[in-house]
Amino acid sequence: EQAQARFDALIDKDSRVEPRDWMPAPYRKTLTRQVSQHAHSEIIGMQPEANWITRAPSLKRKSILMAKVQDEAGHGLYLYSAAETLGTPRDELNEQLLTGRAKYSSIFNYPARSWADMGAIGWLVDGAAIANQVPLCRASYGPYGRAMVRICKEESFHQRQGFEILLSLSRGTEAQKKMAQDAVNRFYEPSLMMFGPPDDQSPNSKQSMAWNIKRFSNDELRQRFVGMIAEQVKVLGLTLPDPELRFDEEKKQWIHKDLNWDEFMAVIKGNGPVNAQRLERRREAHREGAWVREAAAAYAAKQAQSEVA
Amino acid sequence: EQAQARFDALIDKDSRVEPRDWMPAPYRKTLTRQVSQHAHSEIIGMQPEANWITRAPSLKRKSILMAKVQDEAGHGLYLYSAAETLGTPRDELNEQLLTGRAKYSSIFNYPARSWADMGAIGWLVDGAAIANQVPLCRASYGPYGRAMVRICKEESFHQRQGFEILLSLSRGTEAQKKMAQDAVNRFYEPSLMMFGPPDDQSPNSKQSMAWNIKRFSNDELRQRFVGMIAEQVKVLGLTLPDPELRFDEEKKQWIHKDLNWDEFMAVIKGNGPVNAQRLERRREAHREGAWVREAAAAYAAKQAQSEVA
Amino acid sequence: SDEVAAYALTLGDDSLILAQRLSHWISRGPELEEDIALGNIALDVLGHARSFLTYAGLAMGKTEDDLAYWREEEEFTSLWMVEQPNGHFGVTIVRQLILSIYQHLLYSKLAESADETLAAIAAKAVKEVDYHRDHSIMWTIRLGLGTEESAEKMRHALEILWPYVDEMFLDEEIHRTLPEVAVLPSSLREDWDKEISAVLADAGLEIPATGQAMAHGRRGEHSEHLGYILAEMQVLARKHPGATW
Amino acid sequence: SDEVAAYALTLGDDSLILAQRLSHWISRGPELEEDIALGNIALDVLGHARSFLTYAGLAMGKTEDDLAYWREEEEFTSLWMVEQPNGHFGVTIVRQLILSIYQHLLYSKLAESADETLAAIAAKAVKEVDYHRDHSIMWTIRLGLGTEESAEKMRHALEILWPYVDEMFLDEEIHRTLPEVAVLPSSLREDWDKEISAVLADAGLEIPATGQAMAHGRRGEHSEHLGYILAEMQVLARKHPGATW
Repeated sequence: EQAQARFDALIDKDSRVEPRDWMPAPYRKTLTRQVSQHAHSEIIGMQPEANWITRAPSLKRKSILMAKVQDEAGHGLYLYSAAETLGTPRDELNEQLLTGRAKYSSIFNYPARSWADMGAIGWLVDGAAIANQVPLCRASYGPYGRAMVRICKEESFHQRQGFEILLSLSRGTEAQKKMAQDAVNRFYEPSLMMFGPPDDQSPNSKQSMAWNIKRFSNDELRQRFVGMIAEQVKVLGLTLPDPELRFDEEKKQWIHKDLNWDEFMAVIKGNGPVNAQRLERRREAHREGAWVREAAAAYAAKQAQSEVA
Repeated sequence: EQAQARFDALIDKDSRVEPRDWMPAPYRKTLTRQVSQHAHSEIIGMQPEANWITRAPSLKRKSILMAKVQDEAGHGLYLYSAAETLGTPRDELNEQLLTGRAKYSSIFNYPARSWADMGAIGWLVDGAAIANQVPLCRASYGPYGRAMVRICKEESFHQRQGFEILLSLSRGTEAQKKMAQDAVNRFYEPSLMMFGPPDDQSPNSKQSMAWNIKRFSNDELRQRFVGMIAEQVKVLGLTLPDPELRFDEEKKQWIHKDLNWDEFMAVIKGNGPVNAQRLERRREAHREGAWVREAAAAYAAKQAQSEVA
Repeated sequence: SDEVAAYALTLGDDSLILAQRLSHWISRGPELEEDIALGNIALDVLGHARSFLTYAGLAMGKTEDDLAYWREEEEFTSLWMVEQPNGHFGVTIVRQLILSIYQHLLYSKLAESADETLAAIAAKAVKEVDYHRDHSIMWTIRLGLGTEESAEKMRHALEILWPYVDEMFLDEEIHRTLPEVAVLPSSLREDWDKEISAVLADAGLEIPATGQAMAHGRRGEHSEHLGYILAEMQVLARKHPGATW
Repeated sequence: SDEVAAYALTLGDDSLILAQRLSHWISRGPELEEDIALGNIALDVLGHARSFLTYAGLAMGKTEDDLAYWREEEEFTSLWMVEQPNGHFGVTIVRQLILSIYQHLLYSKLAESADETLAAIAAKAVKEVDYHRDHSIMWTIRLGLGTEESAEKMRHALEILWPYVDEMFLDEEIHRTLPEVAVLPSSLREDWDKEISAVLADAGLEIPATGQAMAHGRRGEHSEHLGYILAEMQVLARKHPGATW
């Protein structure tokens, strides 16, 4: 009871909960799920971009792309560490991913079909991620908030790189511009859905906001994001595939087309274009790497033994 | 003694020795080595051409090339069967190949670097093989001779296809013609060496000739081959990389440049450009296929058992 | 007509990409006999591709090679199933089982198409596909019932390939506009389900409980694999535009 | 000078092809930490490639991208060792061990080259390669002494890679014409032998008794792998001649 009161007080004054602090089981569970899903998303999110590293059309772009995918692996690592401070070991989190019990961001279940997707993913997907994540830097759980600070800094760098890729393409040849527009067309709607279902269909959001994990509702975040890209797309000289998009001065909000939530749900359930491929790639890496991990463990054990002896 | 006399008589009247007949151990050993080397050569010889199947520049050529490589696998099968009639099972012959104890034709230890190599291999390598093999159709060991009849028919078809590839290239663009000439340059000398060392350095030839396995000496066969390609290269509109090449009217023989027998010996010893790669590919296929062969054997055993029951 | 050509193209593309995948096995099979068997299947399938592409090209003023080597990824109409990697031998066998049962049903119907050329190509192809089907059924049973390891590998193969099954039976505009000529993919599903279920039952295997990928190869929306396949297949031809081989 | 550019090109090509090979590991490593480590190595090596190619291009009036994307196979000068496939993790580690010990010796000497630019690139690179070397030594020891299986895999890796060792130390015309500038490859052999022998001994492994391939990548005579590597690497750039990215 005292512990619960202390926890409530921390939340009330918008302070940080740290790993040593007592916390209610549902808070721990919610956070573990959210942080590990976020970690899994970083890891699975490496794949669409890794798909273009060997084919990047200039050495500079290849180098930037490699560094970006590296950063994502790094983000995955911080986030797994943050999740571990909540009491679930990384092996177990990984197991949840490989067996399909844990989710990751649905956007990565769409294929990266062209080089322009490296731009669209950077601009739209990382852009939406940032909109989601900036408020998380103030999340009530300390290790998560601190990880987000570091991640957001790198993500905004990635977003700018994505924007630059699209800008180069849209200022390039006809074929390049077409490639860029096609990528934006394919990623626009899925990126808007990255913020989750409309507020009236998002029952868990309220509790997360009460716990100071979430700071803004799904729709609020989506609004910010749409507003941002609606401006930026003009600089790119491209269009968003949404003829209905406009700012409603009366309601003071952006009106966009109806999003295909049926598809969203289908993708979440495992029926997206490349869900199966993404998971199998993870499983394959895990399977093929088993002998390496075993050897490393055996070697470490022998070393420990010989130090004792 | 009686058996030896019967064998000698068969050889004397240039008849065929059949598997049921008694034969001297050295005859059996020599033949087993020769036939299995020949089989191994067919199998390893699939690799340089398989290297271009997925990249063949027209569907017709792709189809012809696939059929050719298939034929080689088929030749390998006949020849292993012929070798098995001499008492060594195929598994054992395969083991000799994989462990590097058995040899195969050295020419396949050169890489197939360009599409034109498909032409040069067909024209020169298959051409030399035919020159070697046509007399083997009359080899004293029945199963070998009969296998050779079938093989030679297909090989001459392959040689014509190789010639046609080169002809198309030499009549094509400058780049194609250059590609063709380059391939001929690389395969000319190794193909001449396919007949083996000069007669005065080929100690085993004499016994093979006495046994009616070999019908012509290495140099005789090489002469025939050089004469043939020296004519054909004119039709191709290409040149042989041998400024010394000419027919000596006095000696009634072709004079060609000195061949690099040091390189030949190095390649035979395992130091050619792709010896290691060729063997490793075979080993890899064998290793990766182990579970399939085991499963097939286990299934066959279960079937046999259920038929008995 | 343009529609018939577009339909022939879909059949040609499936076969072309499948042949390209299968041909990689030549010189890499688990035993010599399989190098020959898979090579023969690849050769047959390439033959079908050439017939369909040649026919499609007639209406378009293009050759089979124009269509194979000079189209971009989004112009290809192949199914995701044919684009899937070879994986281990069991994956190739399961893919071939899925596809040869499918093609056998498809070509059997297509042999009665109102389009005489398509009917003739299909009538010839169906006999060859009959052998491909037998071959993959035989191996499915052997591997399904062989060892623990082989059964496990076959289960895995089914799991990674099954998500691309539904796409094979999607009816597209092109099928609906040619009711007398084209075979409606959805019309094959029932027989296909029956046939493959029977084979899997014989092999001690089950249809896996996987999701279904939103695959739309017919619309030019391909798996991430196709780009790599085409890069390799087209590399030489594209270095020599206009050349004859 | 043209000779210095040609020499820089050989160094750039080795690094470029090696980076291309290594980068394939990103998202496929045996553990997340290795995705990062191999990715960092790939990124460093790509950086070296860019420095050398940019410098080579200066004398030729070409950019790094002209050199990377618009040369044909026979114009590349890479060693066969860098072209070898990744194989399993042990193969990649052994290849990296062989190459990073080599590059460490090479760049240490090159840092004293009479050519200031090459010396500067090498002085920077040597520090990074030092880490690559440590990383591959550590893994060689772990895997050599880890389990029976890992030791066997390392022996296998050594066997399939060793045939390409001699080529690394071949002196070519280009090295001899630049005595003050270029490092004579043969001059590195003794130290390399000592160093790698010590590592292998620590790892319970031996130098395998294989033949040596007649490899002459410096002369544009490449392994059968390079064509595939380039087809993939260059495919996109070549579809858009003259484009900026």
